Amino acid sequence: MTDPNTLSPLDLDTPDKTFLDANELVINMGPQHPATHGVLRVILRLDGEKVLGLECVIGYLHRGVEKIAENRTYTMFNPYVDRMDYVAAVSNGLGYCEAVEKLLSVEAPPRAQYIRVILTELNRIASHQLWLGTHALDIGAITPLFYTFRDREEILKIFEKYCGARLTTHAFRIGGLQYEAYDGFEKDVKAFCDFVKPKIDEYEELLTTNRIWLERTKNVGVISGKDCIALGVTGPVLRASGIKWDIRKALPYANYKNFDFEIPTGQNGDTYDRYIVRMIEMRQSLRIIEQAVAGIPEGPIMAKVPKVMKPPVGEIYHSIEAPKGELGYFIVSDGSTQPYRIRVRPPSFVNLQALDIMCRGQLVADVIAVIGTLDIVLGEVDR
Amino acid sequence: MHDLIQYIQSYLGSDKTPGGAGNIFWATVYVLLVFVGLSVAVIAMNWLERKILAHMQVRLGPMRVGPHGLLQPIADALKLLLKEDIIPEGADKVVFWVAPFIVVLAAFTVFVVVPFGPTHAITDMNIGILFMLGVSSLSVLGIVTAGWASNSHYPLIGALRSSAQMVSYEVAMGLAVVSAILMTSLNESSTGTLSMIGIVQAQFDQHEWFLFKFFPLGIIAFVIFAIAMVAETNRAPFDLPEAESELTAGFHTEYSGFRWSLFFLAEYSAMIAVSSIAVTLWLGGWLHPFPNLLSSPTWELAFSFIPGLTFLFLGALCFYHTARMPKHPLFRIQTIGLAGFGVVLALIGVVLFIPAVRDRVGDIFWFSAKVAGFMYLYIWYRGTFPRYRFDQLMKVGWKVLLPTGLALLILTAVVGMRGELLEQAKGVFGR
Amino acid sequence: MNPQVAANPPVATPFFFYGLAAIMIIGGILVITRKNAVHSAMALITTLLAQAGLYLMLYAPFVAGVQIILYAGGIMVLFLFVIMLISIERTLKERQFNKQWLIGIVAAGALGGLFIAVYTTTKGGVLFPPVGRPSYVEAQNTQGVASLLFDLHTGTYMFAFEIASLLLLVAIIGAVVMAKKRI
Amino acid sequence: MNAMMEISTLHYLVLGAALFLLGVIGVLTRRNVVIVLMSIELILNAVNLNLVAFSRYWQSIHGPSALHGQVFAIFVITDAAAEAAVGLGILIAFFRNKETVNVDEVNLLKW
Repeated sequence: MTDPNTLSPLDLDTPDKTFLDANELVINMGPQHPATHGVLRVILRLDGEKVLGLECVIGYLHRGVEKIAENRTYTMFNPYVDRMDYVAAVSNGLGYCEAVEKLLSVEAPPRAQYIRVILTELNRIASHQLWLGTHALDIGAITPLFYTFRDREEILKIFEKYCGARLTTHAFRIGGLQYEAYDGFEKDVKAFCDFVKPKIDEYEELLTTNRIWLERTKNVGVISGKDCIALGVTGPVLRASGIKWDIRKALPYANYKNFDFEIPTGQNGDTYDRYIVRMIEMRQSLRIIEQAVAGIPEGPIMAKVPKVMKPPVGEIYHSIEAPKGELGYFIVSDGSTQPYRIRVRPPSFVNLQALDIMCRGQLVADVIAVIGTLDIVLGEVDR
Repeated sequence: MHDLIQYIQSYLGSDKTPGGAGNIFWATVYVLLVFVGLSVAVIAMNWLERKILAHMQVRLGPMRVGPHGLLQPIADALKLLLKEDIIPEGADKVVFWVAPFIVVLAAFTVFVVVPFGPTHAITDMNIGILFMLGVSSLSVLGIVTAGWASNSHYPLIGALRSSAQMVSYEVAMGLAVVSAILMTSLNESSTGTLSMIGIVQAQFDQHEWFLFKFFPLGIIAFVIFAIAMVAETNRAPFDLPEAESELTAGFHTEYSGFRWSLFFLAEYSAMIAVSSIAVTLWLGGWLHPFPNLLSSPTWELAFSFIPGLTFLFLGALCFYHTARMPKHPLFRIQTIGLAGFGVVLALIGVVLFIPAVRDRVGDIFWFSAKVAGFMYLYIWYRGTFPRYRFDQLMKVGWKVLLPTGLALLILTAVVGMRGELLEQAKGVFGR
Repeated sequence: MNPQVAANPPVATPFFFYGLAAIMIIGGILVITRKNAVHSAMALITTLLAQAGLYLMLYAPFVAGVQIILYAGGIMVLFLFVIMLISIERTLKERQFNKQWLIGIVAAGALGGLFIAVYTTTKGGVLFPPVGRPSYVEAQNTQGVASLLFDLHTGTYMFAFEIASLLLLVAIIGAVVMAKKRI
Repeated sequence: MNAMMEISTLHYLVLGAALFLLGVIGVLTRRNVVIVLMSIELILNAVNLNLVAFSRYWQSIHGPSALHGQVFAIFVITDAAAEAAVGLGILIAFFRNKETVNVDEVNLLKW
């Protein structure tokens, strides 16, 4: 139990002076709580069950990733980024590799680009599946979790076959890929696409028109597009609020401009719209994967990159569309083999800011739903 | 000694419940039987829930302890009993102690009037259904005090939630029950009754389950009750008091070991209790399907075989899975165990074919089978539905179920008394 | 279903009466002496349940059922609810009895004296001599109560019953108005 | 079982009187409003006990349908429910204003 006085001043609605608020309750949700997705600690001020305001306490998983980078070479730091958003490790790797490539003025060969896109999009699906399972579990539907994990397993199998690791894949290298796609890679990916399409329908069957699901998610955790932009919120959360912003389209990286896909948007910016947006995103990712698999060119998989990387003095900011939003890497190089400074702009960390706005005036149960819908990964929030 | 035997035997031919006949010996036997049966049912329910839920969720469930995890509930119970008993700092020790017992007592006491058969009830009170509703409503007290005594925020919120929930849904539940009780009296021949046995008897006399009486009024009442009873027992999708993702475990967060297992026991026996109310009121209690239509001796005989056949089928299922067990030395004990279990089931099935037994267990079997259907529904709900939010739960209770229940009650009365009402109308407008 | 005519096995055995009476008296004493309001409430619940038992012994099963549902399951839950809404930590440390407690005891004692005086002057037992057991159809208790309340011809208390529903309505509105922070 | 051991109406009346006295003592001496309200419930229950006991006595004279006492007891229970609801509502409002539940601090109307 936290003493209310030690709380930093929350910007609360003016308290009702007519009555003494005998019911005001300060509750400490987490860091050990089944629904805070790891070690997030949320201090809630409640009036009965209504949330008056909340504050996130983070840092329980802080490992100093950015600081570690300053003592590692560019190549050595590559595996570390996998440990930030560990459910979307491939995306992290893509962002980092592309950022360093940009700094070195190298470009990965087309075949590498295609395989990168396939793996990243697969990982987007895996990340969304994990989100869906845990989000539904938070809202009380226990079954989707097992369905999504069953299907996510197939993606992890492909990862494992490709690079030997399932979660923290370290799949990409600066300048391209370490491994050539294994025999039957295309076949596996195609088979997965055919396998998972009906499965996504299955998830939707369980939830999309479920009355209780609708009641629990509609008009819950509403955030306007304006607020999203003000807070720097990105990813599906932003798109569900009606802003059509996807870095894959807006500032195309890798070879996303070669592919035909749509950016789903919502209107209300509530939890249900975010759910729908993510469901459509999974299908769009499948579309991208199918196009990419069909068009993988032959050729080298690694660009010419010096063994000892000494990028020119300068700084670079490169961002990609990770499953959770804009994942940016800001790298300052002093010309040595080690980066002078790396700053990561993790989507979860920024999106978490919106929690307060989204929860205010809602009930405790909605806080859970909103934490789920923000799709945060604490490894990324705390780095 | 002779007197005693005579006293014991004197009941056997009776057509009353042991309580009704005032036979203390048989009443004690029945109490023990119900208690043991209930405990076995809870244990079985524990295993079944985990297995069925697991299969709904594309996983296997317990597989390690015993063949197909059959011994898992026993292992769980053992673990709970051996677990350290923690009383949190600052808890009110006495209340903390008493609370689980209140819940268990409330959940078990209701079975005094549950009619497993025309004579198979501990006693038949003439306020039977009132007694059941009243005593089951006492478990709220245990939950509230448990949450309060834990001296912790989550249990307190859980307790307040659950008491509010149970009290609100009791209203809707009561209305549905009253409409069913009303149906006992809306007939030329029978008078109204609150007795559980009387209610089933009335369904027999009126040649229909109350589920279908005054179609669709009976079904609506049943649906109201079926929803309210899930809320009343704090099960998914109304399991807010113990909403895992929000309140960790609700009112019993601070409980562990034996006392926690009491809550567990109470929850499951309360589920069985409310299901038996539903079965008694709407599904014809111990009556087998079409009791009036298929009442010829041949049909009676056929129906009396079904309990035995069911157990034989279960035994055969066990043998089938024994045959499918991996042929590996490591699995030998498990295979033998499963086969043994199958033999036990088959033996029970064979015993159920003995005429003397056959005639007595038919009622109990049909009642239990109907209750088991409800238990399956409970598991199914849990696998399918997300959880309601508190205000939505209250909205459903007060703004949907309550008005529907009230309208239903009035409609039932009007439809039931239509003859008299028409008579009256004729008296006024007729001439 | 035949109404069971009670074959008059004596239900009202003195053993049960004295047991339940003892529970009630002890419960009552605990209600007024406990520091902690929750303990008081628990004691009161015990008292009420024991009283339901006494109602059963008085051949009033319907009242007993109502007692359990309404008192123990309804009103007492309300009490517990309110006790939990108001924090009780502070009241535990305070004086439990008010300043006029002596006067109160004296007044109550006087009332008790009055009871005893009435008993001795009327020779108590003469006023209510033990009577033969009523020829009693237990199964008709509920119907009997209902016929007094609702029946068109024998319903003496029909009007009072309707007034009671009005009272409850007023109580609902009153409770909401009083307890709600902002209406 | 001799006649002396028979439980008569009088036994119930004595018990009722004792409960009534306990309730009166509680109302007059306790400071905590919640407990005062509970003492009132005790008083009402004492009355109820008497009513049902009288009803039993009445039945023995006028036959089984003379259930007026029980009907009255039901009315008393209804009344108790109403009283508890309103009383506790007032208590909550009072607690919100003065942050106390002590009956001798209820002096807003005193001058």
